[in-house]
Amino acid sequence: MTDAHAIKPHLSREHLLDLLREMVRIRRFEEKCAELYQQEKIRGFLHLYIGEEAIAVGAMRALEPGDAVIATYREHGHALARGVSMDAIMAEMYGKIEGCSRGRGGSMHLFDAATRFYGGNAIVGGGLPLAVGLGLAEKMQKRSGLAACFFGEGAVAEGEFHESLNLSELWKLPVLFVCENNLYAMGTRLERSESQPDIHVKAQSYNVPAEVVDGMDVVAVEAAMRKAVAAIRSGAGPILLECRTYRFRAHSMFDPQLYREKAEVEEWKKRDPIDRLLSWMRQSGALHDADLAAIEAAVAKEVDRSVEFSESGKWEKLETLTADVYAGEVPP
Amino acid sequence: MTDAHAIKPHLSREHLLDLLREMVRIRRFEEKCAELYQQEKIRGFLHLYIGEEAIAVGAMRALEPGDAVIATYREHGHALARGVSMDAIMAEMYGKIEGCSRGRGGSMHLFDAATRFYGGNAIVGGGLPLAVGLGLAEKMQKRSGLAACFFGEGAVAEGEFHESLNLSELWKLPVLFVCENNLYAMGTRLERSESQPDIHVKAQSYNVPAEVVDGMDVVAVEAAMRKAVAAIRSGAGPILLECRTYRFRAHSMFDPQLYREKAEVEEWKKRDPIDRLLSWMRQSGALHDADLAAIEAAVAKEVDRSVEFSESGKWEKLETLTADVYAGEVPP
Amino acid sequence: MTAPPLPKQGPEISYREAVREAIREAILGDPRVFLMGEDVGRYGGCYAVTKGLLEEFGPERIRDTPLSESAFVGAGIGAALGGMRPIVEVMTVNFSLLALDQIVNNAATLRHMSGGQFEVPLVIRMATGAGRQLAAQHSHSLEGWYAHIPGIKVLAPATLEDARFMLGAALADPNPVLIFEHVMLYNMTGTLDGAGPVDIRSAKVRRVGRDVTLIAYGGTLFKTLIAAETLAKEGIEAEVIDLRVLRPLDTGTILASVRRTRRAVIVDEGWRSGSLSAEVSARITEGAFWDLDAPVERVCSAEVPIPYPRHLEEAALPQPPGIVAAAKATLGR
Amino acid sequence: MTAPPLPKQGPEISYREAVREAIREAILGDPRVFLMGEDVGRYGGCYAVTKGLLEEFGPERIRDTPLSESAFVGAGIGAALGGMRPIVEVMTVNFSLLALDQIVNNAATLRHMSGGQFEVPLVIRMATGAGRQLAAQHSHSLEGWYAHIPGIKVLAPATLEDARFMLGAALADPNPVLIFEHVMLYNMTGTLDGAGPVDIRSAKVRRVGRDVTLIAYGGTLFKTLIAAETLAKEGIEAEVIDLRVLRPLDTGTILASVRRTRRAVIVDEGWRSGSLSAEVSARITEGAFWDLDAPVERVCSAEVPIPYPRHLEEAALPQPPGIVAAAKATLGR
Ligand SMILES: Cc1ncc(C[n+]2csc(CCOP(=O)(O)OP(=O)(O)O)c2C)c(N)n1
Ligand SMILES: Cc1ncc(C[n+]2csc(CCOP(=O)(O)OP(=O)(O)O)c2C)c(N)n1
Ligand SMILES: [Mg+2]
Ligand SMILES: [Mg+2]
Repeated sequence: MTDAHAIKPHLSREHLLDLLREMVRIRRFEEKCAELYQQEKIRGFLHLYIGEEAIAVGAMRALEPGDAVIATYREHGHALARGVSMDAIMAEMYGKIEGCSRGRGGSMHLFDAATRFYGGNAIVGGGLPLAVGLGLAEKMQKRSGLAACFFGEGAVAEGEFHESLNLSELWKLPVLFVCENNLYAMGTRLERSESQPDIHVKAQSYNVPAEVVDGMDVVAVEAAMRKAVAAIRSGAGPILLECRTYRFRAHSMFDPQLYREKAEVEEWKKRDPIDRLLSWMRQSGALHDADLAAIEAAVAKEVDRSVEFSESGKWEKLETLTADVYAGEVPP
Repeated sequence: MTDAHAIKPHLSREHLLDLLREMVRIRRFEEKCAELYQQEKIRGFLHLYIGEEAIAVGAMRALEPGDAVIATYREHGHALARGVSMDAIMAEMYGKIEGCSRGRGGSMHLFDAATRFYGGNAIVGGGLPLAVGLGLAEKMQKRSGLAACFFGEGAVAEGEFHESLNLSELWKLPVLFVCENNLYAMGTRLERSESQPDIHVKAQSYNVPAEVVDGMDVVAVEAAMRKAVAAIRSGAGPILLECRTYRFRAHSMFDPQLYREKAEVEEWKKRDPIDRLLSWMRQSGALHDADLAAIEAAVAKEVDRSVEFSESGKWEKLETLTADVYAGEVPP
Repeated sequence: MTAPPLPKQGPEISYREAVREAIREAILGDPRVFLMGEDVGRYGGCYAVTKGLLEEFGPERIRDTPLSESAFVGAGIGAALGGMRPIVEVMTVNFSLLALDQIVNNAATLRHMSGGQFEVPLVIRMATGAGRQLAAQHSHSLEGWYAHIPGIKVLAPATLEDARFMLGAALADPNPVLIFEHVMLYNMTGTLDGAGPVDIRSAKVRRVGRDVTLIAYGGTLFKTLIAAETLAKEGIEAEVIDLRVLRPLDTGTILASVRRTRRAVIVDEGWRSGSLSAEVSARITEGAFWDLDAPVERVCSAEVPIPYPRHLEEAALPQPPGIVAAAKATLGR
Repeated sequence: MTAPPLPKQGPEISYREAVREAIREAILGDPRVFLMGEDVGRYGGCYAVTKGLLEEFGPERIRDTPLSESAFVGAGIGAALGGMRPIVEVMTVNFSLLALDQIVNNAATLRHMSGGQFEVPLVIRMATGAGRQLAAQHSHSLEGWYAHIPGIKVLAPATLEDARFMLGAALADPNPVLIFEHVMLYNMTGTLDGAGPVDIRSAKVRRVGRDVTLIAYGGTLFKTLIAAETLAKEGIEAEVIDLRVLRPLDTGTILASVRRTRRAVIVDEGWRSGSLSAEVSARITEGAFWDLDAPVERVCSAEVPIPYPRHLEEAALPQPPGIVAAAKATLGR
């Protein structure tokens, strides 16, 4: 595991507050989403990231605007941390045209060209080849960007993981593979999906450097990411980061969680990444008395505003049902 | 590399002669096939195994009749060594109903139920999942058989390799994965297809034991196979053997071999598995003066007979074109 | 959604439970049968179909697989070759693309290509279809593609009876059989009184009528029956055919009906161009051209990756009003 | 095989060379264009299409990939998203099944699903079809499947001119475009005098006739032209349409011809059930039913994994005599 205190990023008070704020934004946003799901404002599948926020937040802070980001169906946190506006994300969850994907994608398909956020992919493992290609485009166009690709440990069993790591190392492409190992793929625990459960070990099969990170420690994640990003930008080729984490909520809103013990969930909740950062900031004096309340208040306002924004958003007209299937008019 | 002389199998004179005979059978059979291809008696794709005979021969000697075998489109040697009759194989190359697949498959699709020879698969990597399933069937039915699966090093880049090794180890299935690493996948050299060119290293990703074998040394292959087979039968789960070899001929009959130097081919020919066994037998006194000539004469006769057999074979009638697409009569 | 054609007696059972019972019966009845797929065990199945089966049958017979569609579908083929009778669950048709090579190039070819020496007595079940607002990557209806492949059979149970009994027939069949369960049917309830073993050869007339033949399957059957009721109120008696078996297609039942009604509408949730509806239309033209009083109509999905919002998803899929309109068009009304 | 409709002047060029020239022109003309695929470089391409290109353009522009269809097709999609104009070669359609998820779920959906923010200006080329005695796993004609997918365009160059110029049009198109090159066409030769840029919208009449419309594409076009000559000798003047573009289908050109000839035969190397021929047949029924004097006929492949022996392979595929017979059947002869 990376020692967060060894390779500390800029641990200014502002920076820590920023990390805290981002994690709180994701947490409160998703709590609101769960509520709105009960109210049937949000439909389809809804996969919450609660418990795993440190990864997206730590990771995005290490990226530049020119980098490309690819995530999965559990990507609200990534989109928020990357800078997609909460309004546009919430409107997307509502399916309104003000949404970041014009309402067509919903929770699993957030997209945003301005921040180079390439989704939002609902096929497990489906994003990895795209990331290889985005990295290839950076390299061939001699740009300094990289492609950061987030995926669960369940995706590691798919052939796409194997093919993508090999291809990206063969061509020394600027791709950062971030495995969010939350121990479960739906109801399947890591040991039942991987005969070698140490994900990072698999990088050896491709000569790809790899590291394990405590995914509940946002500072550790950011530090590991900065190191990896620097190496990739210097031309080292792809890197795999395995972030060990846990999802506090069900897989999706349909999951009765028969496959794990409540006690295990409670145990992991003790390592809540927000609490952890808070207590560390308190200890080190970086947190002032009013800070948390101020953040919570601002976030609550932002969340409320995003709901209002979405409520007053518009539905796409039926006439444009098939718009954008192609560029230009193409009859079926 | 396995030291052949450390774990020698029954190295009786009879046994060595048997190994020699099998390799010569494959060599002469395929030389005849190349000739028949020029004469347009054989059509489609024809992939010769010449140079790699030690692997199939060494491997099959370590298997039992109850084991299942899966190979690729480069499988004449495997079928012959497994005990499929040369007549039936040659008739298959001709496309006659006396062929081991009733003439429907040709060179790439040899099948034989009697010897549990499951093909003959023309999709690179396509046989690996089948082998996992055949191993599963052995285990679930509490039989003592295993599934031996042959594939090229090119197949290692396919997702099927990754998924199959993981699944078979997770379920501790009796599957022997034999990688025939002949350095090229068509015109693509190993270093351009694998970022980690040591194939056996990849087995670590799955906690699968692996070994490298000199695939030009039939005795070494047999020894390594026997060891692996014994371990698998004792319930150890799958094993990967990487056999280092070289194909002396073109990839198929259409290949001008622009991608490799003649000198490299000549270098490898010095390690011809037949010559190697011969000289070792000579040195150790296991080869009597008349042995080779006797074998060559018998093989020549067998090859000639297989050609006659095939020439006089029959074409499938057009009326049965769609027979066996389904069991029973099924309209389209 | 409820199942109109089934008599309302005996205990209520859902489509989901009917499939589960079918799996239980199969496992109890044949030691070679086992189930494998993603999250069929501990999770209880993505659509809760297999809930409780792991507890009842244990991990040998109910096998959770890793996310490796190609390997575990291929392993199902291999296990069938090796003497087992696997039921492979691919969570949804959307993910089956990852296993398509194994199905097309191995399952479908091995019997013929081996000269009849080998067989692949395998059943693959998968959920299909849209309607749950799951958007573009989770709403495919690709069973028509599978119906294109010689060597496999393709079933689409649209009733509780078929959900309950097609699996048994599929396992008894020595050919590889694919079963497509439409996601919107799992909650459908009704009773199974008098229901029993079914064939996997024939299409069935689910409603008798004389004015126009409506042909549907899977998730569109009940929409089509609803449309038929609407038509009846306007004095149009539609005959409704449930294809049930998508490969081989029971052309005889289709043609017999169309020759009587002289009009046909095909309802298919696949995207219109190149969907199974096209094959049915072509066969009607080939077999009953001289009996037709109007061109064959099709009601299919709009040619768009299925969008997330409910109103757009509904607009993209076949709906009763569209079926009614198409039926009327064949009657010049 | 030679290409009858092209004037025999200027230097002879093969279909293979025409495709190669198209690739060269594209790479020379746009720094964003590159080619990747299995053995396109050092080997020179499985069908020798790309021979010499690595030497000319170097390994940045001509990229040999490992055997990883899903990853390198997906990488093509990603590279297109990232601003490149990739030409991805999948060696043959048989192997494209391994990459189908990437094509269906990413290439085809991203523009729509992202609300029009992203586009995938990608070209995927692959060889298709049977005729070389390569047996069941190497003889598929699955372009009809691809023509089912909204969001992609599908081309089938059947002439030297289209082989030479469709690629340029495909690269200029901001949508993902798939190009299917039939394996039996690569050796076809002729001249390109007067040939120039082509559209990728329209079907083309390759032979004018008044008695029956024969509709073909790719590998069946020249068989169909041969059949038309035979028919001419018997006094039947067949019009031959080359679909060229399989998605979107140019229904207008088809219907205009059929309305004149009142009879249609579709020739498609796909297995009959569920092939593209069914869609064309359904559209003719929908658009020209009242003009038809006979049911639409189809000449397709037999529903069997293509067998290895020449006589069985020939029997399994559409051939001129079958086309002639079908055409006559529409004329009651
Ligand atoms: C190819 C594919 N197979 C199956 C599914 C269904 N599915 C959705 S999420 C999921 C679990 C993925 O687990 P993991 O990769 O660990 O990510 P996590 O959900 O834990 O973040 C499964 C099986 C899918 N979406 N895609
Ligand atoms: C999935 C797939 N992709 C591509 C091909 C075309 N192809 C046939 S053999 C071959 C090379 C395979 O190399 P390797 O696995 O090393 O086996 P070898 O031929 O060297 O024995 C290729 C690319 C194929 N048959 N299947
Ligand atoms: Mg997980
Ligand atoms: Mg090789």
